[in-house]
Amino acid sequence: MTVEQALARAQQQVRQEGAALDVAELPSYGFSHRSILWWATAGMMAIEGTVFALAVAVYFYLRSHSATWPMSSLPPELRYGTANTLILLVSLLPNEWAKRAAEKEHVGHVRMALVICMLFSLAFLAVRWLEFTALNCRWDDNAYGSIVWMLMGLHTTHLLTDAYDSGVLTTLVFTQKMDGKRFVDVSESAMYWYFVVLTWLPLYAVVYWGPRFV
Amino acid sequence: MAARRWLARCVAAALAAAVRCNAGEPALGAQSQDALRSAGPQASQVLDLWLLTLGICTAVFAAILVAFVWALWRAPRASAGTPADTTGLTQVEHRPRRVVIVALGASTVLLFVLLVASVSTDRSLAQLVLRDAVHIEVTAHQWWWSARYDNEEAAKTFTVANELHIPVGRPVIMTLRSDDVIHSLWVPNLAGKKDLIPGRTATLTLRADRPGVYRGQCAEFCGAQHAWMAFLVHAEPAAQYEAWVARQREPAATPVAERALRGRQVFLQSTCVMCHAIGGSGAGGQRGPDLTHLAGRTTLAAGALANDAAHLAAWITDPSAFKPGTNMPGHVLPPDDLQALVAYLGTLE
Amino acid sequence: MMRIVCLLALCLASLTACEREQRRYNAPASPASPASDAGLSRMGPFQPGPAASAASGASSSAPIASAASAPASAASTSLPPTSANPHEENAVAVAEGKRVYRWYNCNGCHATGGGSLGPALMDDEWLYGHEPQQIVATILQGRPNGMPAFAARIPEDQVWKIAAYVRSMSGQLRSDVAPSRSDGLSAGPPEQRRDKETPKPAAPGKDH
Amino acid sequence: MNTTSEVDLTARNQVPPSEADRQALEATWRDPAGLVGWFSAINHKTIGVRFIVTAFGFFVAGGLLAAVMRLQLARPQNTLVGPDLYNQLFTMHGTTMMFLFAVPVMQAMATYLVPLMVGARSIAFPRMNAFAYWLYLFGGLMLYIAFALNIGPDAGWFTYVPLAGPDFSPGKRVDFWAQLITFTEFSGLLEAVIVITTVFKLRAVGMTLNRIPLFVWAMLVTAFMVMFAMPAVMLTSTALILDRLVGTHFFNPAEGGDALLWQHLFWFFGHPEVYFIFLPGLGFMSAIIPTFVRRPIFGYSAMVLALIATAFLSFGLWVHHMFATNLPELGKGFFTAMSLMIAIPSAVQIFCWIATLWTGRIHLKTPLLFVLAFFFILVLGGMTGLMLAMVPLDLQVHDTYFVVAHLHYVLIGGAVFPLLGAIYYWYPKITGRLMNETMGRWNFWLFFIGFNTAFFPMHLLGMKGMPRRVYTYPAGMGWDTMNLVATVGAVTIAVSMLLFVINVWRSLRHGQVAGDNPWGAGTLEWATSSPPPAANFDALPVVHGREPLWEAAPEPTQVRGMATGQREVLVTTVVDARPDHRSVFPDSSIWPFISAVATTVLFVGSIFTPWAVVWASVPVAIALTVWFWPRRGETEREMLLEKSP
Repeated sequence: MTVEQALARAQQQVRQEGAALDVAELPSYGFSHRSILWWATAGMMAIEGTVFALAVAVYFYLRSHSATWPMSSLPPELRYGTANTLILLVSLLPNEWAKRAAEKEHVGHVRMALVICMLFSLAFLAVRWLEFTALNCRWDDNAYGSIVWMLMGLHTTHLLTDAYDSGVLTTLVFTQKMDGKRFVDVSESAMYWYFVVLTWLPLYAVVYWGPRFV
Repeated sequence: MAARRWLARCVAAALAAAVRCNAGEPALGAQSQDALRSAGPQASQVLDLWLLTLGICTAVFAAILVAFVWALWRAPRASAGTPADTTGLTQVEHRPRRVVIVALGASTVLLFVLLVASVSTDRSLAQLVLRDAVHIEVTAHQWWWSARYDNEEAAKTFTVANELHIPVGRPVIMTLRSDDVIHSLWVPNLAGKKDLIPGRTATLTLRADRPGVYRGQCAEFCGAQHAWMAFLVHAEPAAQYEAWVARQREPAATPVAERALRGRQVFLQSTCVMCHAIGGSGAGGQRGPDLTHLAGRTTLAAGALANDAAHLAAWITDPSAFKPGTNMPGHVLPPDDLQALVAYLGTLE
Repeated sequence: MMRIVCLLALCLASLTACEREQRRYNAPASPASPASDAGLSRMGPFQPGPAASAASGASSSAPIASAASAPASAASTSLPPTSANPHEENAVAVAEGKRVYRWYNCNGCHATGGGSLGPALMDDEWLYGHEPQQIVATILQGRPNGMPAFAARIPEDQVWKIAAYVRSMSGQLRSDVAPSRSDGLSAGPPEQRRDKETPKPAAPGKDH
Repeated sequence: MNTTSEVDLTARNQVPPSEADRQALEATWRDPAGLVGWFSAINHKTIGVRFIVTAFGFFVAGGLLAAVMRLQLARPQNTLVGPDLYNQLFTMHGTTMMFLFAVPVMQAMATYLVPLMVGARSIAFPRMNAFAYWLYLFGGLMLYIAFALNIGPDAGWFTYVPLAGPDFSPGKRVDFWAQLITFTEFSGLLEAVIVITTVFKLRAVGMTLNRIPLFVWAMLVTAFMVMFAMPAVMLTSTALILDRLVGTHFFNPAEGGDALLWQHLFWFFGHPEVYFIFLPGLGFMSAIIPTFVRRPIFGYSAMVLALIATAFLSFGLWVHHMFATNLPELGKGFFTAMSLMIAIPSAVQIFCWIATLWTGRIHLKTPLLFVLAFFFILVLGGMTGLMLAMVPLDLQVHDTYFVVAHLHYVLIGGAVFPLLGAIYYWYPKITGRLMNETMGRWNFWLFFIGFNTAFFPMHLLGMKGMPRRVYTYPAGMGWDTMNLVATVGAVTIAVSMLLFVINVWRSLRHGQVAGDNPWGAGTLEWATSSPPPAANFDALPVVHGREPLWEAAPEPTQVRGMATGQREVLVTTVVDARPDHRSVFPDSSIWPFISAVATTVLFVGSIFTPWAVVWASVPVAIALTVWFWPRRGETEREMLLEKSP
């Protein structure tokens, strides 16, 4: 059932009796933009998206002030970064599965999907560590190093928080009774995961290909 | 244009009155630091623009206040109990709507006038004629100014500190750099300000048409002594200026008086030479103001003190007493050494 | 109630003041110097009030004097090598040390601590001792093989500040006092991020 | 809230609400008692009041700092305070007023008022709201404790590098400033999300977008501005603290950094900030004027569009703070045009208010007085703003006392006067008692006269060459008299503020009892009792117009069937506010407070070592986890009311 259908149905569940509007029959939760949690997540995404955008702007601002770029080192090595990009993209599949299972309120699938997502997060955190070893610059070498480390640091923070947050959620769905609210949580956290992965793509392009082309 | 001039003149009159009625006219004699007393084309064009803007804004402001007060005065009084008139929710109020739209149109037009005035002034500021300009490289330091007068012949360049001399009627091109933090060079009587930013170079062009001593001051907060980072611009007739330039190009003369000679010794053997230079004496420190022609200046310590023996002695002994936080350390010299040193510095015309 | 607790915290806090942050704007000039008196007596119309100097001098010269005289005595009478340098607690003083280290061209020989003509200052080797007043003595009196004596050239208070900075180069100072990176070419990790070297005297006969 | 057996967890409210409903709702939504309870409070009214009081506390502190500065400048070459203290004073003053008063106090008012004005039981995410408050409080306390320890920031509230960089600001003063930014921005961003969600999803049934009170519109627009402006300053203050702490080179020209990068990022936030102080002020105007003119606002839609236009344009004029930094000609032209253009939406609102006054019947009380001062002060400030927008003029008056005058006319005229009006206006709703009218008028006239005495001469001071941020100035520059006058004005302001505090304090006990709707206003917050019950409304209202209390309402008038034994709220659709679903909100909890403490440890620790970010994130993670972990029986309790879509 789509959000629109659900909304339409909700309207029929409200009855007017004289001065009173009876809402007792309304559902006690809703998915997607019906739930207030969706709006919080969207707000956070807007804020963090702005941070990423500004950080990228800073990258190119500094680049425009420098004759050579990277200033005194080789560009970051491609292999780990590229590998991680692929891992993140593939992780969208179990993520999407978790989202749909949650909206179908299918506990078993939700649990399985979340476990797989956890495995993926372990994987990309490990590879991210390797990425840092292959950046070919230190943050205190020069402005180039500083901004590269800042971009990577920003995104890694999101990976960490998101991994931790889905870890907590996974333990929840295994240990706690699953009510509708919990399914909404799963679906929202899946939406946030999309954000974390999709913001990586421009960052990957900037950090790894910025010093090579453009 | 004519209208603008006329308007400018009326507002100028009004403003002049305002200026009179506030007490405490500058007691600095010739010195003045005042955007309302332009002494050159740059400043005076800005002043015209300001008077025009002031005129328009005052008119609009007055109009709004009148409408507002009138509205208050004519509207009937009510109380919390008065039933609210909600017709506005159901039907369009044509008359007020028309008035608002007209007022809005008028404001938009006036804003456009201001935009045009601003841009045109900006253009004419940029079009100052720069033929046979004086080139000065100004460098800002915490908390003083150094200036190098350029010349094709390296031998003819010279450096001064905290006091510039410029010829009346000749354009000046200042190349602006900073040695540490961001400063801003501002001589209100002559031109608007320009920031001196580390890692960047800026230029400021101006011309003085009236002779006089114009005070300038750092306008960007730059640390402990931001308040005492002033400098003087002496605008003087060509002949006088050339004479000054000739003097500046000379190295400092070795004094004849025995006491001054002793002072010279004190200077060269003490810590002074670590920071200060005196042309011809061998002292070449670059961290503090160049003292080659110190005695020719009217102020000490970037406009903080009058340049006389007493203040010089006091300054050398305990600069922090006058400019807390200054980079110049204090030197407690034996009294006669100090007096000798002051005497020597006094000879550096 | 919450607010009361915090107020108490504030009051307690205000009793202590942070030595690291002290800006000591009064030079070690003796207030009773004839020159400054002369200055005080004849002031023109637009000087910053001599009252200022008198007042501030009077109010805050006492602690300053002590702070300044401590190093002075330490230098003249050779105290045991444990004598401390009060500037090593004060970030502003160390920063000034770093500035004049550059201004007086110490980096001409010692570079930014790596050393070139002169020995390195950021390592654990100390030819003439790592104690503050040993370093001060080195600067004031000079050392064989090229280290000039600066006794007449650099005011003693600044020498003590330079000494404090020199020790920060090998991580001898607290990291919240030691300087951070300067606005210049990068010279490796900033002083406040360096690991503390444990000073050892140089191998006998070893020289630069 | 303790859920013992006698509470009927499935009971639903009736229309008209019965006494039983009232008691059940009160028991359900009340904040717990006792010391732990005090720290566990999450009701938006409790948090809102604490928020407002704290913000005014910082306002007084910042004002006292300003008073000391004015005394120092009262006469030339004064020696009351030296440069070191003076620089800390003006930095603390600016930082306090911008980050600890002006922005938070508006969000604080929203925290209290918005749910009442949109007819909701609670604000969205009440625990996050409490968390945001504690963060803000701890950030402010950190700054003032640092100041008391002589670690007060001294590089200006704008903290330009390189002066604020590692090379020229040794010690930790600037780091405390940078972390204060992290605190307040974090709190501000959370509040923005909370306000947006509340306005979009928790409005009363029938309150379509074109029926939202203008103050709520103003706060909504402000929240969106905060969301897109504050990240800039968070990013750049992080870059600053990294430069200072781990030696990055963002602002070091020698290694490819740039000093102007700071100014671009700071003002990309800093200019919108001026407007998210100013827009709520406009909201107060539009809330108070109709009530005292006894008619709805004229040109509602134009007002809303003007708010949105202002927000939009405010992102396009940050560079007019940087005209003196040698910009390309084209840039200057563009930013001048933008800066002049933003006057148009403000003009729209001013004209609409005048039209409202013109066609209304006036009930002249203190709140209206404060609001009307806007027409003198803010408009004058706007005019000087036009002058600053014009590059050639700006180059003369930039960084002089002219700018000091301008910004105080704009911020005090545009925000503080309306804010004080708002306090006089909503005080009876918050406390149940009216503030003293006579004292109010004294308060107003002293403030009005004192303000103009203090700040008008500064225009002339600037033109006559006096730069900002100087701890003293030479005699005989023609500045002495005007500075003295300004100081006298400042003292007058202090007196009027003292009156205000006394009035607030006395009226708590001796004020005349207000009743639900003392001013005969038309918006929802006046439909409930004063002070409002813990659940805001005994039965949620159904809205049929823009001024629900003024218009004759057809049926249905109220909502039936909301649970009274659990914290259930009605979620409605975004655009036309049709009922969508019921959602159970969390109980009071002390964990937001504990999480805020843990976060504070992290932020303050990271001033001294970057590793604090690692080890201190453990307690933060634990606290947040416990915060969100469902309590025993909580899920079961909620499932009693569960109904799938």
